[in-house]
Amino acid sequence: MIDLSTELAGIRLRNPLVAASGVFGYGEEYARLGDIRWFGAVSVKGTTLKPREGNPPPRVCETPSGMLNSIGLENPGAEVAAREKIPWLRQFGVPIIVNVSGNTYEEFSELGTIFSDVEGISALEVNVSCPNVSSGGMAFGMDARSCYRAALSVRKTWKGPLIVKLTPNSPDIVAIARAAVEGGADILSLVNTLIGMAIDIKTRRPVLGNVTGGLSGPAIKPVAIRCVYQVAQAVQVPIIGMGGVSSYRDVLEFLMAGATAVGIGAGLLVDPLLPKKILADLEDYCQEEGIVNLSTLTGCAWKG
Amino acid sequence: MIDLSTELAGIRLRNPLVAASGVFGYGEEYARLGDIRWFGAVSVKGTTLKPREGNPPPRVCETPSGMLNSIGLENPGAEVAAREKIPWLRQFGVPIIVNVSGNTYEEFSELGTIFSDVEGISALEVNVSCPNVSSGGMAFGMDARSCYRAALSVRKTWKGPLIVKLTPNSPDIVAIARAAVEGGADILSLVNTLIGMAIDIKTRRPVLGNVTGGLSGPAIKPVAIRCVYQVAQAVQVPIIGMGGVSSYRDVLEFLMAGATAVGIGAGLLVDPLLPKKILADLEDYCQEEGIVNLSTLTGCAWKG
Amino acid sequence: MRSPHGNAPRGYSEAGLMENSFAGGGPVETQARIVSMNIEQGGVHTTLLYAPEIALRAVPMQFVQVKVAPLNDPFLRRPFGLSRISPEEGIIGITWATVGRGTSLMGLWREGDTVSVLGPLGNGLRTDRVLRTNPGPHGRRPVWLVAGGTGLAPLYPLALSLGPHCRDITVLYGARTAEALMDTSLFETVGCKVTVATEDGSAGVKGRVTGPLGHLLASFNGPLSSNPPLAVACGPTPMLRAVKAMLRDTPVELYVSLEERMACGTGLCKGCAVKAAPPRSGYFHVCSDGPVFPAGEVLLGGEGQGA
Amino acid sequence: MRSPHGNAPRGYSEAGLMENSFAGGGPVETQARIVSMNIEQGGVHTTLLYAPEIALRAVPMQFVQVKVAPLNDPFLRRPFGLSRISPEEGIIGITWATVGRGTSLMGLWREGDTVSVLGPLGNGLRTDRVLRTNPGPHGRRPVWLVAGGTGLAPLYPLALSLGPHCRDITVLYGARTAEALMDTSLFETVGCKVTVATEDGSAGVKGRVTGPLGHLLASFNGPLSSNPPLAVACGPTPMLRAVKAMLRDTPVELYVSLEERMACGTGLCKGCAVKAAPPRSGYFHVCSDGPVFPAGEVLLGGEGQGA
Ligand SMILES: Cc1cc2nc3c(=O)[nH]c(=O)nc-3n(C[C@H](O)[C@H](O)[C@H](O)COP(=O)(O)OP(=O)(O)OC[C@H]3O[C@@H](n4cnc5c(N)ncnc54)[C@H](O)[C@@H]3O)c2cc1C
Ligand SMILES: Cc1cc2nc3c(=O)[nH]c(=O)nc-3n(C[C@H](O)[C@H](O)[C@H](O)COP(=O)(O)OP(=O)(O)OC[C@H]3O[C@@H](n4cnc5c(N)ncnc54)[C@H](O)[C@@H]3O)c2cc1C
Ligand SMILES: Cc1cc2nc3c(=O)[nH]c(=O)nc-3n(C[C@H](O)[C@H](O)[C@H](O)COP(=O)(O)O)c2cc1C
Ligand SMILES: Cc1cc2nc3c(=O)[nH]c(=O)nc-3n(C[C@H](O)[C@H](O)[C@H](O)COP(=O)(O)O)c2cc1C
Ligand code: FES
Ligand code: FES
Repeated sequence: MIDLSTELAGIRLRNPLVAASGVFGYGEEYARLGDIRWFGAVSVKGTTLKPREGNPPPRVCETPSGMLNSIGLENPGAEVAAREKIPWLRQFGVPIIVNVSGNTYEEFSELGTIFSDVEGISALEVNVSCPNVSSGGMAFGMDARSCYRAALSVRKTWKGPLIVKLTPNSPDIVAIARAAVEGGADILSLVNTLIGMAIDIKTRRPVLGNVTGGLSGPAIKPVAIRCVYQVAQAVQVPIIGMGGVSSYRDVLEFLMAGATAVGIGAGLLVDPLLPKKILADLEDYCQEEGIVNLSTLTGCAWKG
Repeated sequence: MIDLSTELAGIRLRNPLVAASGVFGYGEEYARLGDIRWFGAVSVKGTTLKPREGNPPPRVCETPSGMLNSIGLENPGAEVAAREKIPWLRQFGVPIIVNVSGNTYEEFSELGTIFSDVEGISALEVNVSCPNVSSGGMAFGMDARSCYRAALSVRKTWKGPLIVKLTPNSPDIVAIARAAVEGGADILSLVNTLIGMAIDIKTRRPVLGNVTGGLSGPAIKPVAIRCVYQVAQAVQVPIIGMGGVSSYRDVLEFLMAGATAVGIGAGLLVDPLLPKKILADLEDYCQEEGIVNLSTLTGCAWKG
Repeated sequence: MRSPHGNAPRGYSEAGLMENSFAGGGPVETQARIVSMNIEQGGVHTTLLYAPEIALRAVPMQFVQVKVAPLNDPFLRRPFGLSRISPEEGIIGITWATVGRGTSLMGLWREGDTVSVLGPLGNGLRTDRVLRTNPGPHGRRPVWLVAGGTGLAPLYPLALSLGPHCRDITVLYGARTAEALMDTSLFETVGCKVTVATEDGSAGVKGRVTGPLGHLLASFNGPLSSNPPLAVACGPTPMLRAVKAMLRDTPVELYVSLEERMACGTGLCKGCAVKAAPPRSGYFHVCSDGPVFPAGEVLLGGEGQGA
Repeated sequence: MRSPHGNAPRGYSEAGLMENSFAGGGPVETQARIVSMNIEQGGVHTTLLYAPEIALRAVPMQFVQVKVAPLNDPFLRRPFGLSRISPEEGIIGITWATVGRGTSLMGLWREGDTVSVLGPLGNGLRTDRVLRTNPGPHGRRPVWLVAGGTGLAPLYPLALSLGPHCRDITVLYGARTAEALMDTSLFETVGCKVTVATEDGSAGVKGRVTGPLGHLLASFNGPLSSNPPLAVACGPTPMLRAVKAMLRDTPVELYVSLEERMACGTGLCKGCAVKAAPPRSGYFHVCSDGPVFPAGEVLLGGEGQGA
């Protein structure tokens, strides 16, 4: 019997696959496309204190082996999420991660307070790495001090497992990771998107309404693997690795680099059945390689 | 008659295509594959004061729409370059850019001195962005102060056109670009490679002998375009844009983002005839669009 | 055996995970076999695909998302409206123009190849709904199908399914030149009246499709208010905007089928935003709220700006 | 017309740029048509390609770089040794095993497709050079071809071109199991003696190829020194290392054909480094200095480490 399960700071996951924030909404759309139970855990859309409309279109654009998005955190706000969305999502029995984004440290604290009252949230994920909003967002994740303070702000009001999600745009992700852990992170998520843009040569204008956007997909996998490999050796907390997963091979690469769980972002947009296929392939792989617990692979690329 | 020519700080280029440093050696290999005159200018392999063996293999690895390299500046050293390589390359009448890399500010000055005595060098390109060497290299390009000093160090000894080549791994490429210009740069090259890595899931070890490497190719184009777009609006000097060019469309995208010339790196490794094909396609494009001077497109995505 | 790219479809049997891919009657992902590839009048391709699950579920004006090539470039699927829906044969069709990297690659497809298709997606326009909104006796209310460019293609399944019920279907179809005109004979076969307009006058009426639309509108002046036509427009945004403007102060009920850059096509990413018309604020999503919208509910690119 | 991906081959006519692609007799890039795709014994594919310019220029043991698919993923070309060189027919062949993403995609190739091929690349082993190094009368000096896995394939053009000159060619060929064995009959047709070894003993001699090599060496003990054989080894690095070790203190002159991860395959990038053996320092580059090296001049992965 092959065991794909894993554990993130006390949260049991039936398998290491996590729906990355922003490609899964609050699960409603996905429920029509596949089975939410295929995931070990799900991270909901980046949620802000107040509802947000998001950025003007176009919001997405394909790039070689990847995509740009400038959604701009379109979401119904913390209250609706807490009252309607999360209670609905609970029925699937899959650990729920609530991804939150604030403009100020105070907002982060407030978000912690709001979600503390909601049942069935396994962890809060602090998004200090969103490149698509003008204030807050990635700014917090670019230097160690503000990342520490953002983490701490949530830590003060939220007593459950705390995830901090890091940006690969920072010059020294290891330093930022350490600051996040000092600020109270029990788990780290990495990476969010790289900042990129595209120009439409027909219109001679930027493709995206918001000019720049976040680059994700297989194109960024080498950067993401490098970040996980470096951070995993520097901190003690478990890591949700992500960036470019489109097959079981990518999942293995993240695990070997040091991730405990692995997020699927843009890959889910291309193929909503991806988690199901990856799970089947991981089982076959473990069978062939004689691996009993998949989680034993974590960090094997550097653990020797 | 369509005019593809352009000018970089007084250097006349017959067309905007530049062979990027590191994919063209000193031209000897390329001469067997194609015609060096297809390029508007050529940038030779990163050259150091002393000869270098380079890093242990494997040194290259494919990634989705890109590649990692950890060549580690294998080169015959400044003396051989100055005495043998550059004099040979001069015969083609194509502007020669010498890409130089130093471990210390003093080395940068010394490189400037050595190449000042060599005829036929159109510009020196200061590589403050190589991710594949343990000392020097990218370290200089990660913060504004050291980039400024590196530029200044060459500026003191080299009187010709000075190019500073920037890294996309820095958190604020606009600040670094400004510092490079203050330090004396007449032209900026951007971008060098992003830091990435890959793990071989069969051996469960990093693929590259040097563990991490530089990511280039179409995968990074959105990051490169964003950097050019931001920097071009902030500085007055011309830009050689590069990162992921694999067709005439990419060249147009870089020009529209604000580049005056466009480097071809990894794309040349896949197709040594790429410059020839791109030139033909650019001519057709100009014909169809009624463009007389291709250089008029520079920056049109933001010039309005 | 694992699939070569780790993502071909396969059963998954572990207890607790579903045997079947889908909970309800939602979209399916399927490896569809290419039954035929035809280059048609107007330079477009029509590709017929054997995808019985999709053919069974689809309603007119829905679309599918096609993975053009197996690896990561092109990365995203490409959305195409359904130009054929044949549940009996298990076949769907897409009719597409070559515009960029993905569609160029589609030109290399061959009969017998399989491609991953996800669908049916979007709301579509259900015939029963169209008919329900018909206030008069069935078949009395006129239907106007207004198309530009490849926008004609997805209107065919709609015409086909309305055919038996509506005796009065008019197709107004515009293109740049005669060469760019797609074949309209299928529409004629199912009893539609077809009027064609070309910008250069090389075929049909000279000018844009709004020309014949104006005439139609004028000719309907009398009966219009008692039996207002239902119009469905599909084509480039500027055309939709013009059609909407023209029909704004008339009793004609207009639906528009929109295109927007998409990533998922399934509602997951919120990428395909289109501005909601006042008094609503915020955005609709073309792939999940649309692609068909009552014209009054959306702002069509630029519409209402500066207002 | 511009090519769909902006990079198909075409003429370029502006004055000052060359009419023709290449200055000398170097490698060419060509859109080669797939003449045939065969799955052969041992599970490998042999693909014959119509590429007359390459067929004309190639010498045995050279390789080509193949662009598996037109867009950017897979990005790099894939290197394959030439298993057929037929200048008369304008045909080259590659014989390849399915190991990863690129080769999986190659399985979708069909007869009539065209793929971009760059070559011939590398030094190869010119028959005249091999013969020149033969000190005795032509054809007297024995030739040993030692192969592991798909390493057998590129030795065939060498055997074919040596055939008329050397009467004594021995092929020693090792594989894991009988099923993994490629067909050796072509070698027999051109007069080679073939000995096969499988690790599990399911065909031929049980064990590795070094077993029969040892026997051959022993049997040659007498005449060896006066007429030392020339050996060419092609296969996995561990095999090459073992063969090299076995032949080190003998007069047998050994050439090894190396593989290393490559980007360009043309000498541009310095990616395919292999350590030079002392007293030399630094690296050779497999694609431009090799792929064939005198065994004594290179350190084979791990060899000489810690020494
Ligand atoms: C719901 C929907 C239904 C569609 N139905 C059809 C159809 O039936 N027949 C048909 O020929 N086309 C249809 N399209 C448009 C079709 O999806 C695009 O032409 C196709 O994706 C272009 O792919 P490419 O790779 O060739 O172009 P790319 O190389 O990706 O882009 C080339 C250019 O095409 C335009 N473009 C790219 N993606 C889109 C998009 N999603 N929507 C609009 N423009 C785009 C942009 O201007 C871009 O610069 C539909 C689009 C949508 C959203
Ligand atoms: C000069 C040369 C000649 C070759 N001749 C042949 C031949 O005649 N027949 C044949 O079947 N193969 C040959 N190879 C190996 C062949 O190039 C690889 O098997 C192929 O590139 C794998 O492509 P892929 O996309 O399927 O694998 P990938 O998905 O790219 O990689 C899968 C695995 O294959 C291995 N691999 C990848 N690239 C190389 C490489 N360049 N060299 C060695 N191992 C690699 C790695 O372990 C990697 O993890 C040759 C290689 C070289 C350098
Ligand atoms: C359309 C889209 C929306 C996203 N929205 C969010 C978000 O709201 N919050 C967040 O933390 N990350 C967001 N992300 C980032 C992803 O969660 C993930 O970190 C990133 O895309 C890298 O993974 P991938 O390459 O698998 O997509 C978004 C990504 C995409 C593609
Ligand atoms: C194999 C290789 C070697 C390189 N060596 C150098 C170098 O010596 N100096 C330098 O400034 N840049 C070097 N680069 C970076 C390129 O010049 C270029 O900036 C980068 O690859 C992005 O362009 P691309 O995506 O077109 O490859 C190298 C790139 C590659 C792929
Ligand atoms: S394209 Fe993703 S929500 Fe519509
Ligand atoms: S592969 Fe580039 S030099 Fe050999």
